[in-house]
Amino acid sequence: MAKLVSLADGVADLVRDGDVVALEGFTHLIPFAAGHEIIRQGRQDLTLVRMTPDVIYDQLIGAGCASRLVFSWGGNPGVGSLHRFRDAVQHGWPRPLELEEHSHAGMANRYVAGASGLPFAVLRGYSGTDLLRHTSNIRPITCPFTGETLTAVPALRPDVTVVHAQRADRAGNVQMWGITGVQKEAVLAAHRSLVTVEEIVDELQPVPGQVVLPGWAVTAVAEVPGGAHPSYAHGYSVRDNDFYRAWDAVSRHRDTFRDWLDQHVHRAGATA
Amino acid sequence: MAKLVSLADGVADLVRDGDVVALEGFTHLIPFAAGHEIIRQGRQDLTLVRMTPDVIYDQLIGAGCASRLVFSWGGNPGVGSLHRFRDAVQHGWPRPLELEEHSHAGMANRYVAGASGLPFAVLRGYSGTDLLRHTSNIRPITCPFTGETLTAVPALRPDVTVVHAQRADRAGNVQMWGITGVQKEAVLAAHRSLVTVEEIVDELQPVPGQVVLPGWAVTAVAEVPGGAHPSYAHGYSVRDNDFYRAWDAVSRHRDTFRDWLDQHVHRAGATA
Amino acid sequence: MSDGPAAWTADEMMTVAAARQLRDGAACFVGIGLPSTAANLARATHAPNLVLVYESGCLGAKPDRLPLSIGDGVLADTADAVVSVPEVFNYWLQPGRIDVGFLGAAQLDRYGNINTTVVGGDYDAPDVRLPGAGGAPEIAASCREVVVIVRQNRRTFTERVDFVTSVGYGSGPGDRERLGLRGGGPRLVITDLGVLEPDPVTCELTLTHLHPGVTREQARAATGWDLAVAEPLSTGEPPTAHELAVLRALEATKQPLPQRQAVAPEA
Amino acid sequence: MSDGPAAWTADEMMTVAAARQLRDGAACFVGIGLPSTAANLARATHAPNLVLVYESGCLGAKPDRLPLSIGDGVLADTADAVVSVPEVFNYWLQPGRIDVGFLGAAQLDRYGNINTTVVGGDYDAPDVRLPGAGGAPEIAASCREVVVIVRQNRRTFTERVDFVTSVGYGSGPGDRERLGLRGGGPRLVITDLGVLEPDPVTCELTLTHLHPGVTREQARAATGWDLAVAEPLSTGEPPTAHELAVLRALEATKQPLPQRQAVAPEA
Repeated sequence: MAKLVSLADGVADLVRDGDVVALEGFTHLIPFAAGHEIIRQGRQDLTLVRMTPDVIYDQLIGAGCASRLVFSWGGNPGVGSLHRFRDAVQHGWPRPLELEEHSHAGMANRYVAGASGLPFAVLRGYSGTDLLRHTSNIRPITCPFTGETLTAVPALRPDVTVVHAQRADRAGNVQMWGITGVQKEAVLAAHRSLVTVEEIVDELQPVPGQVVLPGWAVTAVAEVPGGAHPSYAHGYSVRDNDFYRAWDAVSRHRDTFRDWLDQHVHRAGATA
Repeated sequence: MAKLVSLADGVADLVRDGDVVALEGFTHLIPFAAGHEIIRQGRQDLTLVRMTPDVIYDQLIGAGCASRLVFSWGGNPGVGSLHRFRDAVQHGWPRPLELEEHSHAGMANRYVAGASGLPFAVLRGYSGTDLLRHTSNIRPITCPFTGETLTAVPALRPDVTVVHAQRADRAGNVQMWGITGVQKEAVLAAHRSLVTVEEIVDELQPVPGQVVLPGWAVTAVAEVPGGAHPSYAHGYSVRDNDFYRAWDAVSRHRDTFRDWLDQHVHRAGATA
Repeated sequence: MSDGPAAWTADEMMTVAAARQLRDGAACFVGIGLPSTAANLARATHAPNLVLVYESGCLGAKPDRLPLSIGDGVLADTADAVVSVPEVFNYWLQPGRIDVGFLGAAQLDRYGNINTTVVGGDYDAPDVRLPGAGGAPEIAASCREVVVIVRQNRRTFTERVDFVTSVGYGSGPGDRERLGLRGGGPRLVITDLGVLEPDPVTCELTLTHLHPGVTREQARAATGWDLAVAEPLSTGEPPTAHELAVLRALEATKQPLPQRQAVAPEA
Repeated sequence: MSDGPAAWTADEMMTVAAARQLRDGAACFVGIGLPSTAANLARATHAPNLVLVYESGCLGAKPDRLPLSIGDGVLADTADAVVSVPEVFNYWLQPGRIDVGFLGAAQLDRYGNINTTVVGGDYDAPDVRLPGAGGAPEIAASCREVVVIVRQNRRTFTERVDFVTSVGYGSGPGDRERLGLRGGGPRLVITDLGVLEPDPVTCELTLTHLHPGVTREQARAATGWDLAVAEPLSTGEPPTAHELAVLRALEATKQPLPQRQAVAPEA
């Protein structure tokens, strides 16, 4: 059974310096509040894992929490580039950022392998691309029946995965719906997991399209209403597209970014 | 978009002598009516594929439709043995039945590989068992990252998969819920598919726990109310446990089986 | 609630003994029959938070009656989540998330290896064709521990199984590791006569408990190999009146056997 | 409905030209931006049964406005099915079920290879770090055909891409087969100037159509290699008034750019 915790306690207990950390959520249900708490608690030297390092990882990278990024697409969706991510890659600010780069299909299958207790996954992918030249984590594998050559990628096993969901009950059973991305796999692949939710309820009413993570497969749950903002929680909020657009200007320069971080993260305090 | 057809036309068009045929449904939603139509149309030399060849395959085997069975558990769930299956294996009646035998995990992953367009799947399975001695379709595979040895099984690609579902709309979008087993994978792994449904409706209302198969991924849909009997369709019928218990006596002897087949299948005619 | 002894059958004793082994909160992979009955008895008595996982994809099922099949609608209706069959094997069983796997056996050998495939003759021309593997090989491989429930007699408890469907300890110590099996293997074999446990050094199944009223000679006579016996050999507690009452109420939720010979025509 | 010509922008012409290429009933894997706009324009005009598949897991989405992101709630609300991200790649894209994959490009070479990763310098110290691969390598590999939508200029249309993110025809005929890519590769490159198609023999991208008002010299000047031109070179139809009206109504469903500089605090 998952423990019910505050966000501050959950991050303090489960996210440690040097950890491999996955914050997942595919545009929808991105755990921004938990990311901000990680920044507030000053975590360092993290290997950040995420298919789509968008604004949340721009913030963590700009705040200096990360030394490594494992990813498949880094941008501000529908808006443009991630300036903090680019600054780290191109100029090493605030610290150098090592990259391990994949395709979405590769990353998704790496989580699947992790969730499945397998050391690797097989896919038709990467063939002919220059991604192959830049990581040893993409290797050929031969089908033992047909002799065909396919591609193998190693399992992702984050030390901790953090996701946001709509609801949990008091036993820590987690319910999410709408676009649920790779969250189930990311949680099941991890050694520990923290789920922030819009609300904790007495009983989960079934919803079409729901994904339920049983409480015995989750480490801790924290009630953090609005914890996905500026991303959204289907049925609770809408995406704050203005925030994403405005982020382009905020993040473009180091000083405006630092001001934003100071005002909206460091001085804000945990919401739960 | 799937074609809407009668059961008789669907079987006539899609199931051919010598085909590899999968009728799936895990206790729930077993396509019995389609199986009976296959018997009525006198299909022969089929390779029958199914994780749990229970009463439906006992009937097809006893009727002489099958020359080969690929499976992982053959029994009458909660009741006992399949007498027609045993008679075919032990005495070659009404014709010899070649077996290819797997575990559930292996069969499920073979369908997953088929649905995924991969030639094989990897699992932790079969290790140390005598199943390895009796099929070349279970082979070792080495992880290219860790050197660990795991097990590979080849993809299942049935010529045709037949399943039963609760509902479809007029575009052939199929909706099922409750225990949905391996049906999605079995349909997507197949070259052709036939789905029988309790009813065809104008619009599919979302249901918690639903699996929806888009009409463009299904070949044909036939409306066959009660088409899962004596299995059941969650929300439409309950399992006829008496039938399963009574099947033990009916199927124990060749003559009582033939009488049953004659009365309840050959003379019954297609229900749609 | 009365805790006094009562008259009971050997099957009831076996089921009660199995139920008692399940700690509250554990995740159990259960098949239909005695395992499902034992797990539901545990859930209805000392282990209300036992997590029942059925291979049909039902996680955390809480049936209020005994399901007759592994795909019974009551399992889906009461589960915390219903997932696909590939998912239950790949995401839930294979990574070692399940604490206890329950298995039955048509044959069992002294190292806890299980046969549910063929008995006698050749594989291709067996004397008896059994249902086969189902989920058992991977349950036996991957659960943190395995509990086998099986009636004890010389036909079943055999020196060598005719076919290894599911691996216990292979041919002895170190075999599970060599085979890459990550679960712990059979921790208990619960029979209608008593309880066997693997010797911590040799892995050989050893009689450690007798059910009340059973003698060690009966147990040895019902075993097809020279059965090792633990010293001291203890005798388990009989079923309590409460355990029996709950078990019988559960059993009563099964539908009666059919009264008719005819089989219903298609709907 | 008026079908006469009207004033239009080069981007509008490009979007209309892309939309026209989509046949009704096809399954399209679409990204956000021009591909999504073109696909929704097609759905709103000649291809009402176009199946839109988004990598967020939305199959058969039918948005009534342009989604701003690939995970927009309107996609989930209107989809025939919402599946997990692993499933959309493994069960839907990889086996070749998708007819048309739409891709953009930061750089494109004469064999239709695409770069969306880094421009200039080394991979480890690039001049410009771009978003990277996303779903593109497997879209390029597995869809029955690929349509690239990209504005044409010498910076983008380059002799060699700095990084092969997604494979077109590699270094020429036979390369896709050698690499085991099962989809057909780029069938069309639609730009703001015209349309390029691979030569059936050499696989080299060849200018086959100009948009109205564009000259071949303009197209050649906007290309970083010696651009082959088909003979005869045809000129496409301008957008109809209906196409433009529908496209502009779709664009109007996007939210306006923010008026404020401050970023909203956390909820």
